[in-house]
Amino acid sequence: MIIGLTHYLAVAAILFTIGVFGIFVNRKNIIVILMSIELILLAVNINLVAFSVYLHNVVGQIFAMFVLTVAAAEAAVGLAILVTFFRNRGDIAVDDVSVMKG
Amino acid sequence: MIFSNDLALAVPELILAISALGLLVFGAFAPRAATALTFAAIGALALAAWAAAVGPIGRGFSGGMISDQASAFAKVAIYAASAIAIPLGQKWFERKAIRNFEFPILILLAALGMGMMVSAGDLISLYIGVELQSLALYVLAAMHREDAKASEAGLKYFVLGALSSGLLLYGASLIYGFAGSTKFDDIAVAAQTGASTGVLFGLVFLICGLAFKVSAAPFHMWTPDVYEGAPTPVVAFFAGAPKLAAMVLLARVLSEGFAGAADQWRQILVVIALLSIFVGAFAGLAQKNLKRLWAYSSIANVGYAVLGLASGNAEGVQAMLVFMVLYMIDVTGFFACLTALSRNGRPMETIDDMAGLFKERPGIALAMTAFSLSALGLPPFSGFWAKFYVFKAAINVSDPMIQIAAVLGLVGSVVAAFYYLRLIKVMWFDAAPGGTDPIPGEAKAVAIGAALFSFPVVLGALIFIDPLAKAAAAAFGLAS
Amino acid sequence: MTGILSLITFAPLLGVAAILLIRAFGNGDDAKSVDAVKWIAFVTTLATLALSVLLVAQYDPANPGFQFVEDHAWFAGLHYRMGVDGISILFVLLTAFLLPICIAASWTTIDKRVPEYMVAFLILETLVIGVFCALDLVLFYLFFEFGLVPMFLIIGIWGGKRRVYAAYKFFLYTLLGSVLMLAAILLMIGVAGTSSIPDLMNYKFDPHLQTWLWLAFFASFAVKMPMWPVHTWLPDAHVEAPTAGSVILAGILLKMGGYGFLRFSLPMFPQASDYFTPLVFALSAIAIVYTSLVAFRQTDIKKLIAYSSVAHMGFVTMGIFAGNSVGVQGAIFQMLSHGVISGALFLCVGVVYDRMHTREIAFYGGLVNRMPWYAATFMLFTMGNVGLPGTSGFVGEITTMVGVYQISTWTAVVAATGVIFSAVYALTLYRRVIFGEITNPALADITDLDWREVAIFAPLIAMTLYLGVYPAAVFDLTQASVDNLAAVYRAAIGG
Amino acid sequence: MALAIAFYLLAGVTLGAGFGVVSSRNPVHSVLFLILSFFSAAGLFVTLGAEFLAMLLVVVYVGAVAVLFLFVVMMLDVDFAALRQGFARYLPLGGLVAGILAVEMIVVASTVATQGATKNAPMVHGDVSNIESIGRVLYTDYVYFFQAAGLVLLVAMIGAIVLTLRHKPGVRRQVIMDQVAREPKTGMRIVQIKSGEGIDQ
Amino acid sequence: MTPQSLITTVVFAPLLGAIVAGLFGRRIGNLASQTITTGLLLLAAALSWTLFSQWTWGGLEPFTIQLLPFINIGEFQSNWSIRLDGLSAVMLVVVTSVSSLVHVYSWGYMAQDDSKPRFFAYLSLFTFAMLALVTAADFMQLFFGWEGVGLASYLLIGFWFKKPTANAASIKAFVVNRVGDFGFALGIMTVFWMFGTIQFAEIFPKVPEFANQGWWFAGSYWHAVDLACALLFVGAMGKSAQFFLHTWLPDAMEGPTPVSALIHAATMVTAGVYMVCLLSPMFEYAPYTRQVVTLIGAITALFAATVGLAQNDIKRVIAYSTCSQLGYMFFAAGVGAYQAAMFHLFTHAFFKALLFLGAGSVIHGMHHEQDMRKMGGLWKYLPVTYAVMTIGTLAITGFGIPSLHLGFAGFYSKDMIIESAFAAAQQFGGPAYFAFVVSLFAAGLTAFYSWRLAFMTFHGTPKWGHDGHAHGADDHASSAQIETHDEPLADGHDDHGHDHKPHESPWIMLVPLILLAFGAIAAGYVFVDHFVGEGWKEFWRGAIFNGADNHVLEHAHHSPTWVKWAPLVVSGLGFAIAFYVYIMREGLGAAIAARKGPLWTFFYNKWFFDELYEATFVRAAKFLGDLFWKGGDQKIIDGLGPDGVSAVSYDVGRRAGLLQSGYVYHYAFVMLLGVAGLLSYALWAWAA
Repeated sequence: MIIGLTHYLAVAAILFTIGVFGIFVNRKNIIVILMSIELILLAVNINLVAFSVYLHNVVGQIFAMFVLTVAAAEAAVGLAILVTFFRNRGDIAVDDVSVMKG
Repeated sequence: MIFSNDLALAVPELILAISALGLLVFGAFAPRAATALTFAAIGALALAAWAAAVGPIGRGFSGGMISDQASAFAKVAIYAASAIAIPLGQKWFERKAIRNFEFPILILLAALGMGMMVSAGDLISLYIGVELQSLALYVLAAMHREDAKASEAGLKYFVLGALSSGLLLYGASLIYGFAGSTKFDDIAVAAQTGASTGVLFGLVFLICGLAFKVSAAPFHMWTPDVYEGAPTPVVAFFAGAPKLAAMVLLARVLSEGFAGAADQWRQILVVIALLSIFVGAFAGLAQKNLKRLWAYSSIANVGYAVLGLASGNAEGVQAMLVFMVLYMIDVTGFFACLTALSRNGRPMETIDDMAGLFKERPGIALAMTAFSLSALGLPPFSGFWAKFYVFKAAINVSDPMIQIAAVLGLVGSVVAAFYYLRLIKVMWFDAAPGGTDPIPGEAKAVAIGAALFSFPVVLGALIFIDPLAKAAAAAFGLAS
Repeated sequence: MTGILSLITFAPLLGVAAILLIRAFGNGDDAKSVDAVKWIAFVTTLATLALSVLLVAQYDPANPGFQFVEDHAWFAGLHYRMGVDGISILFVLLTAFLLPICIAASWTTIDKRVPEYMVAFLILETLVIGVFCALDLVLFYLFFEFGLVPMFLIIGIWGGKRRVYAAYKFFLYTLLGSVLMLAAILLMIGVAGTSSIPDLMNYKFDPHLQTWLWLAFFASFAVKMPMWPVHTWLPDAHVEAPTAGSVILAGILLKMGGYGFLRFSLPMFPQASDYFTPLVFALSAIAIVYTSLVAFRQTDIKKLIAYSSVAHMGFVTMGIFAGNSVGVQGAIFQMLSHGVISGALFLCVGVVYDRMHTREIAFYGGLVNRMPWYAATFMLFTMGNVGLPGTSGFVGEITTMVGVYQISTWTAVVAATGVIFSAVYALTLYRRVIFGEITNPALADITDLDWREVAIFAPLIAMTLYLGVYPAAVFDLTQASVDNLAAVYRAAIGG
Repeated sequence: MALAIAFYLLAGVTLGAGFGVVSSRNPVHSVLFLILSFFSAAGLFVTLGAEFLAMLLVVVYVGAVAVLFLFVVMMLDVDFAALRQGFARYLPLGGLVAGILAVEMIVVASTVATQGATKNAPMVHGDVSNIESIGRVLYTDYVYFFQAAGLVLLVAMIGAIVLTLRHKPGVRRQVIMDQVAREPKTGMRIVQIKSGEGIDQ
Repeated sequence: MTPQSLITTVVFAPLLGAIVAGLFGRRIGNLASQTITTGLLLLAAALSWTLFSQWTWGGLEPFTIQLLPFINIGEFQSNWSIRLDGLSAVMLVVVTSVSSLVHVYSWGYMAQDDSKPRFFAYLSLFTFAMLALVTAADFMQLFFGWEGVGLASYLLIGFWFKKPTANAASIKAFVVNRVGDFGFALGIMTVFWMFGTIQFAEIFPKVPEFANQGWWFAGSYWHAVDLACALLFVGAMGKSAQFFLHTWLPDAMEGPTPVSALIHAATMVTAGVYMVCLLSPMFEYAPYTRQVVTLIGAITALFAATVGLAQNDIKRVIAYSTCSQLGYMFFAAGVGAYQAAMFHLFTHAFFKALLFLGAGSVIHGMHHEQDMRKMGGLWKYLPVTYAVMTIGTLAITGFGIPSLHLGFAGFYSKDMIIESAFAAAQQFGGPAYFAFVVSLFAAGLTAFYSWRLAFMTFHGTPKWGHDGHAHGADDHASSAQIETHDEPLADGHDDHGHDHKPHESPWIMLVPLILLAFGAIAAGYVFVDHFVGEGWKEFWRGAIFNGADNHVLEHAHHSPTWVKWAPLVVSGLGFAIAFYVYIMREGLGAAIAARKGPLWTFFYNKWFFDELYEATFVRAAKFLGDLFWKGGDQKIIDGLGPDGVSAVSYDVGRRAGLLQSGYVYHYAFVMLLGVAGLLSYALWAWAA
């Protein structure tokens, strides 16, 4: 049994889906949503690395590195915003994030 | 390639980066010298715009950066819009007694990110540009941190923005994998001889991700909430320039990377455009808050721009460029008006607040009327010319789908007309309750300036914009 | 004389500038500056009228082409291109003729926001004249479309009770029509590669494409005319608009539709026009009968006149699409005549409305006892509306019917019944308002026309009778251009 | 074969942990699942031969990001009990859409065998290690991105500070600008003290 | 003065008068207005007679003056012009004479009215329009005059604008005329497209070419000339109050009596006859249409006569009599005896104007009582009126001795018509035969109702003064009739002054009566030769065209003796019955009326035409108007159109707003849906 590129892509696809799924199915906690985003980025990274290896092309890995970097930055900003939000509301339930609608 | 040549291409970016860093240090040590900071930041943007306008043309950093007429055109517009946003926001925050010298710096960095976007020649620079810009904007949206609405807006913007980045990235990874490269040129080679399903699939993801940035339906949901919650001058900023940047980026990806697959991506764009136009038109009907209203309006307008792009030829790209530039001025002006208006200290944000504005503040009311009519697309205002370009491009593509879409789009604009009219009606017909506060000078200047631009200056300005946009569009290399 | 068209078109804007200066430097709403504003507006419109008369005097009726052409390149292949021919010059004159009357008619009746009102009217004049002079499609559209805004404001600010509804309805209805036209315009520019109207007249569009283009233009002009069944905005708009607004609306704005048919539909899409002629005839015929019957049952004077306008516009569309010289000239004449007569009728309504502030027919009765001159004036215009020979209304109706007869006798027959219906509703209205004893005590002290009103009506009366007795004055002007149009059209459709 | 077993094991753990992230009711558990997921993904990278990335993942994600998450979760005083309901309500529809998405993505991914870019000529030679090949291009061809990524981090830093830094009232802070700008006039007060009276405040 | 300037003066003098009196009447006063208008009319009449005598005896040749272009589009050329030929010469005389006499008469009749300038202005305006009509050289000017007289008629019927019935009657007159004009206008269009011109002089020579051609009209194929003539005849029917379009004429009696005399007896209503005669070159080639004309004319003659039998309003009786006589003229024209029609038109103008003005004198003398049942025995009080009315009655009944060729005016013209009908019946049969029978029968009826009028008014026991105003409602079939009795004049007369004795009218009213009486006596005798006798060809000089096989007029002169005597006999019979019923057995008439037999009811209610029209056309118009307005416009067009669309749009907008729930996970879900949807769409679209 040979583990080919497709396998990795499939894993990434499923992980991606789980991440997306996590965002909209989780109605209670924004932190988990942020984590889901991390999962999505992880899926992308798996994709990139897998392609990079199978293409014998290092660009994918470099791309993945940037993704990692940016993901870290994103997490920082996201958590900062979350903290601001928490300070204003005293809660981080997703259902509360609905002052503005319509 | 000599490295200094590369650097010569990146002069605008360098100017912005260095001045951002310098101002950061300066701001950290002299937090009260806000005015100086403001002027310095504006100066940096002006300098960068000048550098972009006169700078050399070419590709650098092994294809990661493209400097051409298109990027120059877009950069000048973006930097100008950013420069306008700085005093608008700075004064606003001052009035709110919030002192943060970081505002101009974040704007500078966002402008830098947008500049990267419009001159991206590689999926990586695309991604980094987008993120640089987005992160700055997330922060800006939440910057009024004592305000629950602002932080909620920031949070929503962030969560959904991150999701869209994920989509975009996933698309990028697929494109990379199936085309074998992240450079647009190489992708074009791979996509030329019948793009593979994988590449196109990746493209759809990519389009989805960028569609979020321009708030096109069905990735528009964040827009009304964020517009409502974010500080008004910040909205004035990110309703305009970032969308232009994202549109240019989209145009570049599509035309440089996927010119061969134009028939395929056109269909996706047409669907997005139509959805945006109709969502924007219909959902705006029931709005009471002007910022939300204008959010829907921007959704609809972005739909038009996307429709122009969907033409898939140089004319379409030109149309999109003209459209976005004109729209940017429009929307900036409108939010500048909103920034300026308050009644007894309370910001005027709902349509009802505008009652009888013409009596009390004729100048601002006239300006808002001009913006509304312009957004409605009524001649001779700039919005009409914007639509003129877009629909002319779209309707002359010999593809029934986009032609029908163009007609439907025009019909959609009639639906949207209702809410612009309602605003005008309230301002002109209704009785004024009185008590509007004095208009701050900088907002008034921006508002009046933009209004004058939307008409009558635009009639003359188009003589210059038209060839520039044409040259810019030609740089994308699509068939005319 | 090049440049005179631009001068005429933009002359009213000078008045606007002057008024704005007064606004800026005068002290607001005091009577003196309001008076000054009125006089500025009036003098401006009179000057425009003088220029238009000069224009007509300079016009060479033997030349069927465009005259006084101005042409400056603009951007994106567009041009600032102006010119008039025998078809448009009359509309320029009509506009310039009605505007001073409108200003004068608003002299005392408009008491709030006078400067804005006058500015709106002056801008409207510029736009309308621009519509008739523009020789570039986009320039035309520019003027055509922006005209909605001042009219929207005029109805919305100075209108009656349901003015907002009416203003919206007016705006959105017409906007919907004209965006479709915009689509067609853009397509034409793309296909033909030019936006010049004279060039497009010579461009032969593919017949299949013509069908679509024609329909799109039709959507716009049919609404503007208005044709049945897209006429329902008109009664509402008229009822709510201030008197002068109604005059402009009926007198000029409706004519833009007919002008559009003549300028675009017939010469540019002859095959499609021919193909759709039965449709237009059917709609026109329905409009004539249907709206006449509806007019008969109205209880509001203005609404009745508005419906009668729709019926009269039915004659216009019919005549235009007859596509022969008689029909087209008749249609043009009918438009002019209707401009004068229906404008005058709305002014007549305005006279009593100003005094009593109601337009209910039932409120009035027996006015002739107190207002003999008014009764006589109203009678004259009622007869004009009915199409009595000797008034201009007759010439228009009969010539359009004669023109149509050649193409479709059925349409002519149905249209001719309109002649009967118009007598029914117009005379019934007149009888109920003017004749009889004064039974309503509120009318006991109503006063007859004052000198200002007489002065307003005098030119309209003169015009109605002059055109009714000597329509040749108009036909001489239009003949060459219309003959040319009809000949080209006939040749294009091979008939 | 061993590779296959390793792949399936690691992939299973990654996905399982991923699911754990979104489904566990306690955010702390979610973070822990996230860390697990990262670890196993790093393992997957290793099976692919991308050692450097695997290391980076562990260092950056587990070391920084996940800890940051954990920190925030702990810091914010969230009432976990209230966050427990309502998970399943949107599951069917959401699951359906997500399922469709996943299937589509996998189907497309599987086309890689027939039309992917694997045909492209290899760019990096086998005798260069993963880390070296990255290093060779990162600071040359990709220096622009590298610098830009730095700016992204800068933005994140500024953002985090702008949003969360609070100046507690009453705390005197050092204002360097003021210190530098100090002049004799402002810094000194010359007081003439009459003998016997002292300094009044 | 040249004939050209003479005729120009004739045409424009009344217009001048109308303008002066109309615009400046209040400024210059009643007397000045009256003097100017009447003076100008008298001048016009004098000049007309000059012209007429030049025409009849001076050998004046026909000519046309072109004044000004009217409508000039390509071939559709119309000019303001004045045409003089035999027909217009006759009409000029008739119009100006009657008009000037009516002007004079009105000095007295309208003496107490408070808007005299207006009245005289209207009268003069009417005269101008009528002159424009008769001197038209093309269809457009003809139509101008045609509608112009309609306008004047409308204005004059509604002269007493305070009276609701007058207003209703005026509108009715205008609208019914418009129905006729509907056909007329279509006829003009047909003529134009058939012949390519609307100039009479150019059309007539072309008619023979089209004699056997067809024409598409309203989806059917017709005989060309027949179609054109039929449509034009519809116009004539309206203007001349022929059957189906007659309903306005009796109601038009709401106007002041001089108006009735001028417009609704002598001039305007004869315009239809004039037109048919003028267009004889066309009608001669329209055999079927002529049969229709004959039939309609005959039916009208009969119908109006029968209705006239039962009416009690003095003016209405005369009105129906007019209607009936017009029927005579039409069937005369229909059978081809245009000259006879014109001759009857000519003589009729005199005696009918006489009768009307006489009736006016009676009404005036009776303090505006018009109901004949409240009169009687007036001959003592109004001797002059009585005398002239008797002359008029004799004239209308056509009294004369055939063997001597001597009689009142009506004798010559009416007998000529009857004889022509007989001749035509001999020659063609069909409708002409019917017309002949009807003409004889109607002659009897004419005699009956005319004498009935005379007897009820002037003879018998006076019924005024003690009857009060106790009308039984059952006496009246329609409300219009009830109101007709109260002709309110704002002249200070006491409407209810029945204790006053009737009085003779002033001389200013009597002089015109006497002059007209001369006409009624002599017009026939003097002009019979010119119009229909030996000299007709010489007199008409081509103004009337007779087809090659049309010898009706010649044959008429050679009718059998019984035909020549029959009218007299029938009239005598009518007279005898009237004498029996209203003089010998006074009260019998009232008794018959009171019995309300079906025939009487039918006649009395004018064959129920008003009711029929009311139930069909008027109601249908109101119903459809409401339906289109409230159903079509408001419910369907607005409901489905702007209002509906805006409501739906707003609703959609509101719902779209609801989608915007504010929850991040909803937004994310929508995005996901978007991605999934677009991906699926892309897969589907690109696979295809």
